[in-house]
Amino acid sequence: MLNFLEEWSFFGGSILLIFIGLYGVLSRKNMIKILISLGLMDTGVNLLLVALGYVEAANAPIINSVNPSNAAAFVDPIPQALVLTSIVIGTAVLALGLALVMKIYDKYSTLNISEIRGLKW
Amino acid sequence: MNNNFVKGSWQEILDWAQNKSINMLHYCTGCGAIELPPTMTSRYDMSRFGIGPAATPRQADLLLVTGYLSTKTLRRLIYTYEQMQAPKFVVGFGSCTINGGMYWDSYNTIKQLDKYLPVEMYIAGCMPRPEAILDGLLKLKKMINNGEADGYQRYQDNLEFYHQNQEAVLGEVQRTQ
Amino acid sequence: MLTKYIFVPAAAAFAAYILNKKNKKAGATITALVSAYLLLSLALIYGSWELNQSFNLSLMGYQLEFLMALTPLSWLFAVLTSAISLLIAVFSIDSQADFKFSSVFNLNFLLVIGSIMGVLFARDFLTLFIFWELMTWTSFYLISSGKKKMAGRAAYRYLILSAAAAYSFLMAVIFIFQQTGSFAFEPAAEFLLNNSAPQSILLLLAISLPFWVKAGIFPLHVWVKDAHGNAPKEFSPFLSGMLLKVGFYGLIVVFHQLSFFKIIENTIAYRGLPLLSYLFALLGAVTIITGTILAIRQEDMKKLIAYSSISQMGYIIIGIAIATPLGFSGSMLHLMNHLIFKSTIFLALAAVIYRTGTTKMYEVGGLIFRMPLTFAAYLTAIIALAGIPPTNGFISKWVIYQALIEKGYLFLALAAFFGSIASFMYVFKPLSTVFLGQLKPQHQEIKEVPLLMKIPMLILIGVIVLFGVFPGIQMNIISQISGDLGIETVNYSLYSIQGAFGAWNSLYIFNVFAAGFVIALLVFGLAKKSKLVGLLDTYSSGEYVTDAESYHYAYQYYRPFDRLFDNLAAKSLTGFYETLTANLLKSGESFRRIFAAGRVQNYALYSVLLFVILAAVGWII
Amino acid sequence: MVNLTLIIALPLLMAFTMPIFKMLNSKLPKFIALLTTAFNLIVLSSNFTEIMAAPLILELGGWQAPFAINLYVGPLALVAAFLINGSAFILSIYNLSQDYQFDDKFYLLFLMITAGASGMVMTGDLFNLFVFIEITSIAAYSLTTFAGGSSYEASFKYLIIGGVGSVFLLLGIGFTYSAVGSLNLAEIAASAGLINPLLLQITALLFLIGIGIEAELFPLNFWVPDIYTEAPTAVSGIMSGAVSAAGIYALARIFFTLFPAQQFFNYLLVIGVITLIMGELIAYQQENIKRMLAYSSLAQMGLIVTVISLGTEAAVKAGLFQLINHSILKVLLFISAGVLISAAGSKKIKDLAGLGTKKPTAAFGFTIAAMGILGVPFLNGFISKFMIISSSLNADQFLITFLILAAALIEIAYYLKVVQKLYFEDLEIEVKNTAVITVPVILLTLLIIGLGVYPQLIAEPLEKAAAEILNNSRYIMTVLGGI
Amino acid sequence: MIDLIYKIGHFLLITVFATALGLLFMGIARKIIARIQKRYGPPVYQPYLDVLKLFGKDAITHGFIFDFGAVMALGGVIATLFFIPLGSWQLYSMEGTVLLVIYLLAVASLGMAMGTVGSGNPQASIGISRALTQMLGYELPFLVILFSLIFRYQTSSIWGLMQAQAGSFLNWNLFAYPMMALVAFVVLIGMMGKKPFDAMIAPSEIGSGPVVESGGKYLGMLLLQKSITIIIELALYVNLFLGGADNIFSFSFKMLIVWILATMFGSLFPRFRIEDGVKFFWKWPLGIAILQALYIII
Repeated sequence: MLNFLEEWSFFGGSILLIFIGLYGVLSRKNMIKILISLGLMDTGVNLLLVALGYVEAANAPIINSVNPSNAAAFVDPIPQALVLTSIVIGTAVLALGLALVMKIYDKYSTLNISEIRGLKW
Repeated sequence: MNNNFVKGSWQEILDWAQNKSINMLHYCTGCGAIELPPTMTSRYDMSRFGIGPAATPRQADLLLVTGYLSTKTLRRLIYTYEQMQAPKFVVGFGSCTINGGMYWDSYNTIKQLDKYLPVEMYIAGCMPRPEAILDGLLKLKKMINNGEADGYQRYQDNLEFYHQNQEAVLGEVQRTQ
Repeated sequence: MLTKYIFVPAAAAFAAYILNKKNKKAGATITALVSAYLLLSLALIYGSWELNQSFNLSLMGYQLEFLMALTPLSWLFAVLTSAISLLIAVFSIDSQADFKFSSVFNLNFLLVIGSIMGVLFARDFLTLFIFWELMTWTSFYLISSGKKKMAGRAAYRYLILSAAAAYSFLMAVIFIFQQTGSFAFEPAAEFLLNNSAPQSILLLLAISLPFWVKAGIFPLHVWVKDAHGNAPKEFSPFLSGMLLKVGFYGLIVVFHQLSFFKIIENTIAYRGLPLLSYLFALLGAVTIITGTILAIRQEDMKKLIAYSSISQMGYIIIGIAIATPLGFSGSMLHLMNHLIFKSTIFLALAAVIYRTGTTKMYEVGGLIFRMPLTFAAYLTAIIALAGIPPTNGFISKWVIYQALIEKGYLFLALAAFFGSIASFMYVFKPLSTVFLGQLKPQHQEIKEVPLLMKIPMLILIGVIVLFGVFPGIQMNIISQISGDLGIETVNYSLYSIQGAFGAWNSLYIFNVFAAGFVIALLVFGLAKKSKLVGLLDTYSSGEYVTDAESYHYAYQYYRPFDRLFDNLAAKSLTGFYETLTANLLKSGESFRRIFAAGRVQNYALYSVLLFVILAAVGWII
Repeated sequence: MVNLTLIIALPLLMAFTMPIFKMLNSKLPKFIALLTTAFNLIVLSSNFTEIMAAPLILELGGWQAPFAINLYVGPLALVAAFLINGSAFILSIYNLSQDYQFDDKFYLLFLMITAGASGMVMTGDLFNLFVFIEITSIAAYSLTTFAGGSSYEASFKYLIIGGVGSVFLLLGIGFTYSAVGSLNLAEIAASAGLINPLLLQITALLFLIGIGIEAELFPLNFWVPDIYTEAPTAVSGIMSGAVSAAGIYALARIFFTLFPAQQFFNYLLVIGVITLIMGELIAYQQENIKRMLAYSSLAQMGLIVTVISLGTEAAVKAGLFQLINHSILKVLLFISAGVLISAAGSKKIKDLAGLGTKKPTAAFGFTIAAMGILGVPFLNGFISKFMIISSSLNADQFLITFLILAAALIEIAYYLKVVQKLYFEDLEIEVKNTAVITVPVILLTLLIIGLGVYPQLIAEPLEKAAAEILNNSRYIMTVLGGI
Repeated sequence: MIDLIYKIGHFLLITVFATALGLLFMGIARKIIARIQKRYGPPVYQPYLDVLKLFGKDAITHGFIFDFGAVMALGGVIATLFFIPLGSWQLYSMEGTVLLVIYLLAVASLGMAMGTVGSGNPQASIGISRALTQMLGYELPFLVILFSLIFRYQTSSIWGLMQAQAGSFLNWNLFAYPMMALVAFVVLIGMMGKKPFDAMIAPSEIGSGPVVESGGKYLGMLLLQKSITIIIELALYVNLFLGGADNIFSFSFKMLIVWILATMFGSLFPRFRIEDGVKFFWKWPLGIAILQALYIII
C-alpha cells in the first residue's frame, strides 16, 4: 500500500505541477506571472523525468568512496542526465523571457499581456 | 452668274420646272406665319400648285418673310438667305416688310426689307389671308416662268450695296466662307 | 525542325529587349524581321504534313516524351499568327515612340509569338500546357503594360481566369496520363472513346475549359472587354485577332482530334444534333447577343471593338458546334476574315490614338479631313465586319447562314441575324463619331500617320478586297484542314462557293456593283458643279455655330436603343464574379480575426486544445 | 571524407569565439560567418557520393550504438542539411552587404541557429533532437529582437508558445523513455510493439504538438507571422528557409520511423490542408509584404505536410522537392522584399509601387521567385507542382488535389498584386539607397532556372531520401547493426 | 461580247424604267394622301418636276465624303436592282440572291448614311442613328420570314421562290401563309420609311433628318435612290408573296396595289418614337414570324 502511494505521489505530484503551470500560463494577465508559471511547468516535467528513473531502494548514481562502481543498486542515471540539460535550457529560456519583458515594459509601460496588442494582424 | 453661259432654251425649261415645284421656307418671323397652315391644308391646298414646305434652307427655293423684322431676326434671316441655293426668291408679307407698318417708329425694327434682301414680291394686307397668299404665289410662279424673278441675280450683282446696308444696321455680319 | 519556330522568337525576344534599351525602334524592327522569317519558312514547308519531331525525357521517375507535328490546321494558324505579327510589328516601329514600356513590350510580344507556335505544333498535352501557360503569362505582362490602373486590373482578372482553367486542364490531363501512361493526343483519344461516356465528357470539358476562356465565349467573356480596352494600342490587334483564335484552335482539337463529337454521338439529340453541341451553339448565340448589345453602349472605341470581337466569336463557335461541312468551313472562313478586318480596325484606331492620344469617341471627330488613309482602312474594315457584299466578311457570314438554314436551327439563325444587322449600328458609331462630324479645333493640324504605319493598313485593305472577290484562295487551305479532320469539304471555285441553296459568285457581284457605281457617277457628273462649303456652315436654324465641340453628336449615340437594355447591362456578369471572390476572401478575413487575434495566451490554449481534441478523436476510433 | 560532426561543432566553436574576432576587427565577424557556412557546404559535398551509397552512422563519445548518442546521416538528412547550410551561406553573403550595423552577437546567434538546425536534421537520438530544437528556438527568440520596435513582443510570444511546446516534447520523451528504456530512435522504433496502444497514442500526440510548433502546423503556427514580419530580413530568411525545413524533417523522421500508424497520417493530412487553406486566404488580405510572405510560407509548409502525409513514395518525393524549392524561393523572396522595404521605407505593399525601375535587381528577384512559386513553366515551381498533383491524383485524393489547386490559385492572386504594383504603377515616394544584393539574387535565380529546366540534378538523391524515410526497418537495421 | 452589250442595254433600260415607275408611285402616293385629307394635292407627275428642278439648282458640298456618300447610295441601289426579277425580266438567275439583296440594300443605306453624316450636321447624325436603330427593328422579323421561306422551298433565289408559287393564284404565299404576308407588309412599311415609322426623317424634330444638308443635285440623287428603293422593296414583296408575274404590266399593277395599300395604311398613324418602333417590331411582327417559322420547320 505504502509503495503504491509512494509510487504515485511522485508521478501525480509532477503531473499536478505541470497542470498548475499550464493553468498559470493560460490565465494570468501579468507577464512575469506567466514566466513564473512557465518555470513551474519546466520543474514539473523535470520532476516527472527523475521520477521515471526511480528504482526501489537504490541510491543516487554517484560513484564515490561510499558506493564503488560495482555496487548493484543504482537509480537509472540517464533521466537525471536529461534533467540536467533541461534545467539548463529552462533557465536560459526564463532569463531571455525576463529580458524581453523588460524591453516590452519600456515600450508599453504595462505588464498586462492583453494590452500588448501591437501585432493585431 | 451661271445664267448667261447656259443656252436660253435650257434655262426656260428650268424656269418652267422651278415654277412648277417651289419649296417654301416660311421663316415665321412675324404674325403672318399663322396664315400659312390654312393655305397648305385642305381648304386652300397650296400643294396642288406644286408649292410645299421645306425643312431647311438648303432644300428651299422661296423665303417667306411673314411680318415685322427686328434687327436680331434680320441677322438670322440674312444667314438663312445666304444658305439657300441659287434660284431663290423672297416674298414679303404685309406692310411691315414694305415700310415698317405699324412699327414704323419703333427703334428696333427693320423698316424697309428691300434694302437688305432682294424682294420679288410683296403681298399686301396686315397679314394677308390665304386667298391673297395663293394669288400672290401664283403671280410669282408666272414671274418665275417667264424669267422675271431674278432677285438672287440682283443680290449677286450689287452685293456691295446690300452688304453696306446690312452692316449699317447690324454692325459686323458673319459671312459664310 | 519545328522547335526552331519556338526558339528563334524566344532568342530574338531577349535580343530585342537589350537593343531596344538603346534605340526605341530596334525592338519592333527585330520583331518584324523575325515574323517575316517565320512567315517565309512556314510558306516553304506548306504541304509536308508528315514533318514531326519528338524528344523524351525521364523526369523524376516519369517517362515523358514531347511530340511536335505539323498539321494543316496548325499550319494555317501559324501563318496567320506570323502574318499578323509582321503587320503589327511594322506598324509599331513608329507608334511606340512615346511608349514607356516598349522594350518590355517587344520582349513579351516575341515570347507570345514563340509560345503560340509551341501551342500550335504541340501534339501532346504536356507541351500544350507548358506553352499555353507561357502564352498566358507573357500576354499577362503585355496587357498590364497598357493604360495605368485599369490595364493592371484587366490583366489580373485575365490571368486568374485562365490560371483556374489551366489548372482544370492539368488535373484532367494528369488523370488521363495515369490511365494511358502517356500525354499524346492519340492514346488519349482512344482511351476517351472506349471509356464510359459521362466520365470522358467530363474530362474533355475540363480539358476544353482554358480554350473556352481564351475564346471568350459567353459565361467566360468577362475578361475580353477590359483586356482589349486597356492593352497597349499595338497589342490589341494581336490580342483580339490572334489570341482569341488560339482558343478556337484548342476547341477544334478537342472536338475533332480528341473525337469529342464521336463520343457525344449517341447522347440524346435535338433535331439531329447531339444536345451538348447544340448547347455550345446556343452559348455562341448568347455570346453574339450579349456582345452586340454591350458593344452598342460603349463610349471607348477599343472597348466597343472588343465587344464586337466577342460577338463575332459567337459566329465561329456556332459554325464549329453544328459540325456540318458548311458550318465548319463557314466558321474557318469567318475566323480568318475576322482576324483580317478586326486587326485593320484596331490598327486604324491605334493610328487615331497615336495621333490624338485619347480612346474616348466623343473627344475626337471629323478626322477624315486630317487622316484620309486611316479613314479608308477603317471604312473597308467595317464594311467587311458588317458583312456587306463585295468584302470577305459577307462571304463567311453567308456560308454560316446557309449552314444554319440548311439544318433549320431557328434560334441560332435569329441570333446570327441579330448580330449581323446590329453590327451595322456599332460599326457605324465609331465611323461617324471619330472620322465624320465636326473636326475639333485642337485636332486641326493633325498629320496622317507616318509611312511605316500606313503600309500594314494598305496591305490589309488589299487583302480584304482580294479575299472578298476571290474566296477560293482561303477555301483550298480550309478543304485541306477539313479533309485532315475527317469532315467532307464544300465544293468551290476560285470566286464562288457552293452553299446549301445556291452558289455564291463574288466576281460577278463585284462587276455589277462597279457598274451601278459608274452609272451613279455619271448622274453626279452631269449636274452642276457644287460649291465647297466649310463644316461649320451648316443649317442650325439661323444660329451662328462657333465652337465645333458642342456641334458634334457623339456622346451616347444610340441612347434610345440603349434605354431598352439598361437593366440587362446593369447586372453584368463581372459583378457576379467580383462578389464571388470578394466574400470568399472575406471568409479568410473572419477566419483570421477568430484565430490570429494577437493574444499569445489564445495561441497556447489552441495547442492544448489540439492535444485534447486529437486525443478524444483517437480514443473514440 | 571529413567527419560530419564538424558541421555542428565548427559553427558552435566559431560562434562562441566571435567576441574575440570582433576585438581584432569589427568587420571580421561577417566574414567568419560566411567562411564557416562555406566550410559546412564543402564538408557536406565531400561526403555526398559516399552517403548516397549507404547512410553514415557516427557515434559520439565512442560508445556502441544503442547507448551512445549517434548521428544518423542518410540521404534525406544530407539533402536537408545541404538546404540549411546553403540558405545560411546565401544569407550570410546577403549580410555582407547589409547596411544596418550588426555586431558580433548577431553572427554568434546566426551560427548557433545554423548549427542547431543542422543538428536537428542529423541527430539519431530523441533527447539530442530536443536539445537541438531548444538551441534553434532560443537562437530564434534572441535573433528576432535585433530589429527593435515591436520585435520584442513578437519574440516574447514565440517564447511562450515555444516554452509550452518544449514542455510537451519533454513529456513525450519522458513517456517514450519510460516505455522503451532507451532514447535512440532506432531502438524505440524496433521495440515500438511493446508500448501499450493508449500510451503510444498519447506520446504521438505530444510529439505532434512539440514538433508541430517548429514545423508551423495550423493551431501552433500563430507565432510565424509576427516573427517573420518583425525580425530582420536575414533572420526571417533563415527561419523560413532552414529552420522550418528542419522542423518538417523532424516531424517526418518522428512520424515515419516511430509512429508509422495510418491514423496519425490522417491527422497530419487534415491539419496540413487546414494550414494551407488558412494560410493562403489570410495572406491575400495582407497589406504588409513581409506578413504576406510569412503567411505564404506557412501555407507552403501546410502543403508540404499534406503531400508527405499521403504516404506514397511519389508523394514524399514531391513533398521534398517542394520543400527544397520553397526554401530557395522563400530566401530569394525575403532578400528582395527586404531590399524593397528598405528602399521604400515602409512595409506596406501600396508604398512599393513603381520600384521596378528604381530597384531592378530586387524587383527582378521578387518577380522570378513569385513566378517560381506560382508554377510558371521552365521554373522549379512548375515541376514540383506537377509532381504534387500527379502524386495526389494517383493516391486518388480528388478533394485534396482540388483544394491544393484552389490554394495555388489564391496564391497567384496575391503574388500578382505585388508584382503588378512593382512594375506597372508609377513611383510616388523617393527611393532611399539600399544594399547591393546582385550576388545572392543571381545565385538563387540560376538555381531556380537550373532546377526548373533540368530537375535531374537532384532526382537521384530525392529518390533515395524518399525510399529511406519510408521504410523504417532499414533504418533500424543500419543503426543497430542487427543486435 | 454581244451578250454583254445586250446585258448592259437591258440593265440601263431597267434602271430608267424603275426610276420612272418609282417617281410615278411617289406622285400617286402624294395624291392619295391629299385625297384622304380632302384636298387636291399636287399633280401625279410632280416628283418628275421636283427632280428636274433639283438638278437645275446649285448645290453645296462638305467635302469628298459628302459626294462619295451620295454616289455610293445611288450606285448601291442600282446594283441591287440588277438582282430583282421584275416580272419577266430576269437578268441574274444565280442562287442566293435573297440574302444578297438584303445586304446590298444595306450598302445603299450605309452610303447615304456616310455621306449625310459627313456633312457635320448633328441633326444628320441623329437621323442616321434613328434610321439604323429602326433598321434593326424591322430587319429581324423580315429575316425570320426569309428563313422560313428558304427552308420551306429549299431555295434561296428569288426566281426560285417565285417559280414555287406558279400555278393558280391560290398557292401564292399570300394565301399559303397569310400571317407571314401580313408581317411582311408591316415590315415593308417600316423598310420604306413610310408614315408611322418615319422618325428618322421627322421634319419637325430633326429638320428632315439625314438629308438636312443636301440640296440641289444631292437631294435629287437621294430622291432617285428613294424611288428605286421603293420599287425594289415592292418588287421583293410581290415576288415573295404575290407570286411575281409573267409580264411587266401585271407585275407593276400588283406593285401599285400594294403601294396604295401601304400609303393608306401609313397615312392613318402618328409617328412612332424610335425605341417604341423597335419594341413594336420585336413584339408582334417578330412573334408571329417566329410562330410561322416554327410551324414550317416542325
